[in-house]
Amino acid sequence: QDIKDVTLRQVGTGVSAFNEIAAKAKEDLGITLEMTALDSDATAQRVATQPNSFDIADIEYWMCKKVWPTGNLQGIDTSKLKYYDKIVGIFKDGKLTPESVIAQGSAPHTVGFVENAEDKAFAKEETGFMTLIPTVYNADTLGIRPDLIGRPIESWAELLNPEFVGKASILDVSSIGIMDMAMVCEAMGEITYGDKGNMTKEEIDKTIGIFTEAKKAGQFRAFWKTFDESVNLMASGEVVIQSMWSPAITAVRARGIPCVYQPLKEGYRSWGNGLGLAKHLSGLQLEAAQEYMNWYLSGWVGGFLMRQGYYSAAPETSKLFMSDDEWGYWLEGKAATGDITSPQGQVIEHAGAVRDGGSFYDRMGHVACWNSVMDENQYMVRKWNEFIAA
Amino acid sequence: MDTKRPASFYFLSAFFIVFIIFLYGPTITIGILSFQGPEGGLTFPMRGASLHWFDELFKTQAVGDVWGAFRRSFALGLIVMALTVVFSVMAGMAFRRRFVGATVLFYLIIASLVIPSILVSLGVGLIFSQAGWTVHWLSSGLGAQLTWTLPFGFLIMLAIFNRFNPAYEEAARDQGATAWQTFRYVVLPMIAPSLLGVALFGFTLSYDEFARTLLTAGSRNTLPLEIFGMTTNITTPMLYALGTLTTIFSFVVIGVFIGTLAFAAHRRSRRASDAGKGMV
Amino acid sequence: MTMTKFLRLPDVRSWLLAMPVTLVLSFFLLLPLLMIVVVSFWGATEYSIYPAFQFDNYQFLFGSSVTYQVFLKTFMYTGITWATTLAIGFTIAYFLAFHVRSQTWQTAFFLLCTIPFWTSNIIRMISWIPFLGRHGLANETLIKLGLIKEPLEWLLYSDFAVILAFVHLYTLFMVVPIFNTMLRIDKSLIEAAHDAGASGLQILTNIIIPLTKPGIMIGSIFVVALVMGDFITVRFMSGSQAANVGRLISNDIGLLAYPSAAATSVVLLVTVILTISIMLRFVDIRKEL
Amino acid sequence: MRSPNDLELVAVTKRYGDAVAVDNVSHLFAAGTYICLLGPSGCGKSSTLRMIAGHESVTDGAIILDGRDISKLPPAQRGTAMMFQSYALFPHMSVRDNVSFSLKLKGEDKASRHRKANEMLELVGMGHLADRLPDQLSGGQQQRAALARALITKPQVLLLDEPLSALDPFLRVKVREELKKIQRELGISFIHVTHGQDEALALADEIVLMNNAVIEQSGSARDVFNAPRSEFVARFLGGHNVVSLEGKRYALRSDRTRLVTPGDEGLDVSVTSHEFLGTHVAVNVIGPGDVELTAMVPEEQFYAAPVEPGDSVRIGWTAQDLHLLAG
Amino acid sequence: MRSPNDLELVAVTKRYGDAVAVDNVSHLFAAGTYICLLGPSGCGKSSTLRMIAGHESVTDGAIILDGRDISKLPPAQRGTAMMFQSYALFPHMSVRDNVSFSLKLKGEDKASRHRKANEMLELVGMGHLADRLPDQLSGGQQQRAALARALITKPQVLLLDEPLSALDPFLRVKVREELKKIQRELGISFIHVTHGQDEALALADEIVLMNNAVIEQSGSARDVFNAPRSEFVARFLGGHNVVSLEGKRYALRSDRTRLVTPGDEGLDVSVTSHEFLGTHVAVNVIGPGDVELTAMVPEEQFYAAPVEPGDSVRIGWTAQDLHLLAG
Ligand SMILES: Nc1ncnc2c1ncn2[C@@H]1O[C@H](COP(=O)(O)OP(=O)(O)OP(=O)(O)O)[C@@H](O)[C@H]1O
Ligand SMILES: Nc1ncnc2c1ncn2[C@@H]1O[C@H](COP(=O)(O)OP(=O)(O)OP(=O)(O)O)[C@@H](O)[C@H]1O
Ligand SMILES: [Mg+2]
Ligand SMILES: [Mg+2]
Repeated sequence: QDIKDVTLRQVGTGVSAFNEIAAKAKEDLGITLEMTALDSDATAQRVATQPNSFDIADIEYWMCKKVWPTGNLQGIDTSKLKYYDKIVGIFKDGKLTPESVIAQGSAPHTVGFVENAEDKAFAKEETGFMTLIPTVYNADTLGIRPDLIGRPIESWAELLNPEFVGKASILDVSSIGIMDMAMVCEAMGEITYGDKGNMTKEEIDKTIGIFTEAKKAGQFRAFWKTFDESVNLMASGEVVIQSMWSPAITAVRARGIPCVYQPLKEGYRSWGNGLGLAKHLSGLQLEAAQEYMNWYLSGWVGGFLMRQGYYSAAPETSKLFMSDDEWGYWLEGKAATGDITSPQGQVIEHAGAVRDGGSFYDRMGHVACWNSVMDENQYMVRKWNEFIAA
Repeated sequence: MDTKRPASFYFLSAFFIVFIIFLYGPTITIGILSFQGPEGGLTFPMRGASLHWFDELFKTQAVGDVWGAFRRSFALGLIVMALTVVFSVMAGMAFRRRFVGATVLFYLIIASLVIPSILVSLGVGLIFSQAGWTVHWLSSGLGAQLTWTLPFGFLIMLAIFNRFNPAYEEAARDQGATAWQTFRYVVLPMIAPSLLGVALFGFTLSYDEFARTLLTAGSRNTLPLEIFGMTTNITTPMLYALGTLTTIFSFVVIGVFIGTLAFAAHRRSRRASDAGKGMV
Repeated sequence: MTMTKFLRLPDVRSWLLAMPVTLVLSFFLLLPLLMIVVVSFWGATEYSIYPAFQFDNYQFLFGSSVTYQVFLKTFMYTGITWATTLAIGFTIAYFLAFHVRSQTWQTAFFLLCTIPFWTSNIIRMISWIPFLGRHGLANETLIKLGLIKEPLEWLLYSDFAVILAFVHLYTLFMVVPIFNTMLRIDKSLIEAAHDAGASGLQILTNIIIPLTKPGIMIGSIFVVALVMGDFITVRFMSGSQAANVGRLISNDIGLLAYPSAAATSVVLLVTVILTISIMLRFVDIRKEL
Repeated sequence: MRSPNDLELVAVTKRYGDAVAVDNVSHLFAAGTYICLLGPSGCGKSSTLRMIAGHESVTDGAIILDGRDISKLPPAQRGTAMMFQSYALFPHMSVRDNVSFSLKLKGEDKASRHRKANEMLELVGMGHLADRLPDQLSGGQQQRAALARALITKPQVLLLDEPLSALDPFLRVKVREELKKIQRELGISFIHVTHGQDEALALADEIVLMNNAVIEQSGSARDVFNAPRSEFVARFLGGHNVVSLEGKRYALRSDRTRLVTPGDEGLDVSVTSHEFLGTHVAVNVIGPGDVELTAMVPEEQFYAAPVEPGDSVRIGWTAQDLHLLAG
Repeated sequence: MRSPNDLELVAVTKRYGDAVAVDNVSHLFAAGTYICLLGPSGCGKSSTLRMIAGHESVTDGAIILDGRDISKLPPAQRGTAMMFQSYALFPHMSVRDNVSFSLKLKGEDKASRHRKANEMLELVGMGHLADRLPDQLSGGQQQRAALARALITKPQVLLLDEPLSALDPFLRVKVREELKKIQRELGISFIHVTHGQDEALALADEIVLMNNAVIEQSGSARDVFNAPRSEFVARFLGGHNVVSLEGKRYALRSDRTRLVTPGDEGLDVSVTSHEFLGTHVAVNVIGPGDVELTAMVPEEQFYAAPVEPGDSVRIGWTAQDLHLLAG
């Protein structure tokens, strides 16, 4: 028996469920990966309710808070991780650099560790057992159409600016959307939050109240739930300002339509993904899964994902798999010296282009909050539903 | 009456034409947009014309597994089709006479038709998760879809048997046929053309079913779920290329269906080429 | 009574024949619905649901004004879609049944109507977007024709768009049963009415409409059931901005709030079953097949 | 003796595509007569009737009633009314509403139209069933309701397409008497399509016998029966033998065909079968040249000297009973 | 003269729920006879036939054929075969396949069963049409194919449910002759359900007249016609008047009812209508006590001294023609 015969079923969001990764894993490790891509909610649901339908869960850290207590995942022994050292601090103690302030919300390190493989409660600091091994993450902000807006945008508050009535959008995924809302409300000076990542009922009511009013006033053209929708809304000019994801910006630009991932003075809303091991994995399968995780952090995948506009959890290892120009453009915020291509080889930027928001440290250093699951999550979700239905 | 057409005829014809355009608008839009140039997007204008997106469709996808989903949907469609035909025929036969509980069962079947799909999906999903079973397109998915195709098949069979003269069966029995032989040699061949209709219905209802499969398909997507998933990840006219291909595929299915009927009819008429040559 | 004798009893035979359908429906329809009812009283945590007997879900449901808005909206969609599909469906069926004279053409036109039905619903729905959008075909055309100056915003992501999509998806469900009933109207009845001096319009109102009622009812049942249970059309075409009951449920499901989804489902189920049973009183489906 | 109320077909032709269903037919239907249009299936009877009613367009020719060409008028303005083979009662209306439908269309108020409908229903003996729906009536009752509905428009000509075919033989005989009675009482023309020759003979003041899209012969029932013009007419009406004598063909009524004793004038034939018909026995025989003949023998006479299949007998006739056929 | 091949109904009853369709009927159908089951609609003819055939269960009683009670046997084992009203030819099989179907079920090989089917088809004169599908045949041809299919099972009793009703009147007379011929050739029993009394009279060796779920009268056609037992029988068979004389009711054949000159014995009546029937004219009259009578007057006699509706006439009869009715 050999790990080459093992098949692993990976379920995850579209963010990183790329068949190229599976193909490369087959090539490098011999492991067969079956990837299923779902939207965030469906992924969380699958992991929480169908423990036997997957071997590896590729989920976001905020989901971790929801699904870990189900006991469907097992803690990962960090001693088995070859590249543990290379993982950036964000995923260990929450600090990108020693002087970083820890952002609000479900920051990865707060749900990143457990005392032992079986424990259902999160540990406060590094323990040697990770819940997820971090893979990709990014700092999100608002996407805008500079050509249609024609003036600089600097604040999250612009999302509710009446100037954009009928031309704004927000995403309809409550855990993420509520953070965007909070950024906006805070920027507008309407609400000062104790902790955006863990709002009180009153704060939730107030936040959603402000947005409900805006909705009724016709501020929003639509809400989007899927990547594709956000791209189309932007590309077709239905919307000029909205919450957006990085590769979506790339997709809009690839069509020759100007689109900016606008850095804002209040900072970014961030998210992170990681791979979790299904509880039922053991023996050869477990070995294969660990092998896969090590491979994941070893650089090739990192490079691949960085070209998508994400960041690798172990950026150093990826450097070997990227050209200097790519490294400079994507990570260091330098102007490109040649054409920048997507992982599929499509040219997406030409020489001279600079990444929106600058370098890795500029961007990840300005994270204002993380996507979150709050204590009042159920209440928030109901309110969110009301907001959508209102 | 082949007198002059009344004015209303022209009005209604115009209405019909507008309706057809309305009906076909999206299909045609999809058709055109699927030939977008490689640079083109999901919306007008066209940026060149090419087969690029069809080509893409046949390459390995960045995300997901369209062809796997297609194969699953196709297989599931065939299974649903077969079960729908068999079960509907059986139920149709049962309903040819009154039996205790027939009315209750009848309304249960009607209920199956009108109860919102999402409820079935939710309910089946709940049962499976509470029982600790794994949802799979071949188990829960199949069952959930049958709750949708069976009522259709059943109602069609009722309609067929409403018009089926029992004298044929009596004649067969008179000739010494057992119940099974009666069914096999007399009833089945006579209802066969209609069964093709039931089969076609069963297949397409399953092939295109979204809501009932949503929570019951398990870890592998069927085609509609995959298409839905693609809207999450694929921002290219490939989606339309897929749409165009599914439409074409549907045409092929109907074509085969109509062809089979025509062939059967042709074969029947050929058996007596001297037809009409003089009758008493 | 021996086993073989028992098996020969007519009722037993019928039940054996009806058994597969009964089993499938019991297991995949009745049991799930029962489960929904049960679960609607359960409690939920973030990630799981636990058995309980509490009315929280219903309390929240009936306690929120949004619930009523959403049900109202659902009825509005249902009502408008029903009226529109009925008007269009009846007209089309009438044209096919009474104005197209050759049977070949009748069949051909009818098939023509059914063909778009074969493209995936989701794709058909999405394809309205390039057509209706702010810079879509419709607006561009209207602007080019000089009919409007500013693009019409309400074409897409609006109730209009939702209803348009419904009409597009479901008119066929009206056309088929009405057409089917109309085909079975004895042509000599029309001639008899002519003979009595009835004009085309009088024939329509006095003869055809009353005789088409069963078909209209069956079509209406289809459309009402489909629209009331929909969740995906509303989501796509309203740009997620509007909600009907189905969406409420699917949102809850998406967020793993099963008991809450179940409670809403129970209310929807009751609503649909009540509505349909009222409609069934007006038509004997078995007779009309 | 032409009256203005006569109905006249002038060179009427009906073509369906290439097929000619009615070929250049001209005929005068005298007012106030009971006319039977008789003929084999597909000969054009229904087409003719439907052209008169206005439910089928006239390809060529004119239809004159009351001195005007009605062939382009809508059915209700022609002065004709039609009774349909399957009655075509509106299933969703009560008998009374069915009958008063045309009055309703004319805008008559409810009280008056119901009164008139009731009167008409009394005439056909259906007064007590006015509130029923058509499917709660027996065939004969439906027939009468349909008759009332047709008559209430006060037509000059009532057109009936096989009005008795849905009834059982027992009822058929009863109802045909009533039809005839009502026609006589109203004094209007009835044009009645049938392919039953007994029905036509019993009812018709005038029989119009069609074949192959043309009128083969017309005249009073008695004239046609006693003097069939062609072999077709003789055979179609029944009750006739066709015999060839010296190269000529004659019609010979089978009740005038007798079994005679050898030696008398006649033909030597052999019995093939006999059928008891109540008052008579039909003796079927086969003669020289395989010609099949039937002799109607009064029942008591037959049983006095019965013959059996295979017996050789001689049949005879009186010369004046031979009727020379054309063609 | 009972033979083992006789078919006997012993106190046979058929109930549908509460409704009694056949009520305690006993009857012996002699082997090798042509029997017509005659009666008005709903009297239980079809139910009786279908019980014999085995397509309807017997609620009570026994059916004896060949000395055994066949009432519980499946249709094919009874020694009966049935010909259905609409023929029920399998539309997807050629005529030959239809006819050889029962042989196929018995496992006979193709060559032999086709040979036998061809023979049977020859017998009914359909040899040349064996390859056709049923819907490519005319009504009469279908009828014969169905006959062949029924006969190939070599039944002792052939059951026919209104076999002629789908044919037009012209064909009906032709085909009934053939039926009779075939029955005579085969020497088996035919039980033929009809509600046409002329059909029954013409065909039957024995008429069994049913009414209200029981047998009202049975006997040879001639016996029944000449000696109807009840008013119902007399009226149903037609050709009879029912007259009351001195508190007793008599049947009187209408061809024995004559128009007589005043003074002769008889009744004074008034003419209501007359119908030309070819050889005779039916003169309908109404007499004292609103009794309706019909006199069949030979045609030439009638027209020699025609009477019109409204005329007063006198009808008479010979005393021996009066037939006393029961009840
Ligand atoms: N709508 C039609 N289209 C084409 N041909 C027709 C149509 N109606 C009748 N015909 C043809 O015209 C001829 C005369 O038909 P018609 O109905 O007048 O006959 P008919 O004498 O009434 O026969 P039947 O006794 O069977 O009713 C037939 O050959 C028939 O096939
Ligand atoms: N399957 C059935 N269920 C209930 N009642 C029936 C059924 N079949 C026949 N009957 C009833 O039984 C009685 C006799 O019916 P049957 O068919 O034997 O009459 P019939 O003499 O053949 O009449 P017809 O001449 O109209 O065919 C009728 O009153 C009929 O309504
Ligand atoms: Mg006709
Ligand atoms: Mg019967």
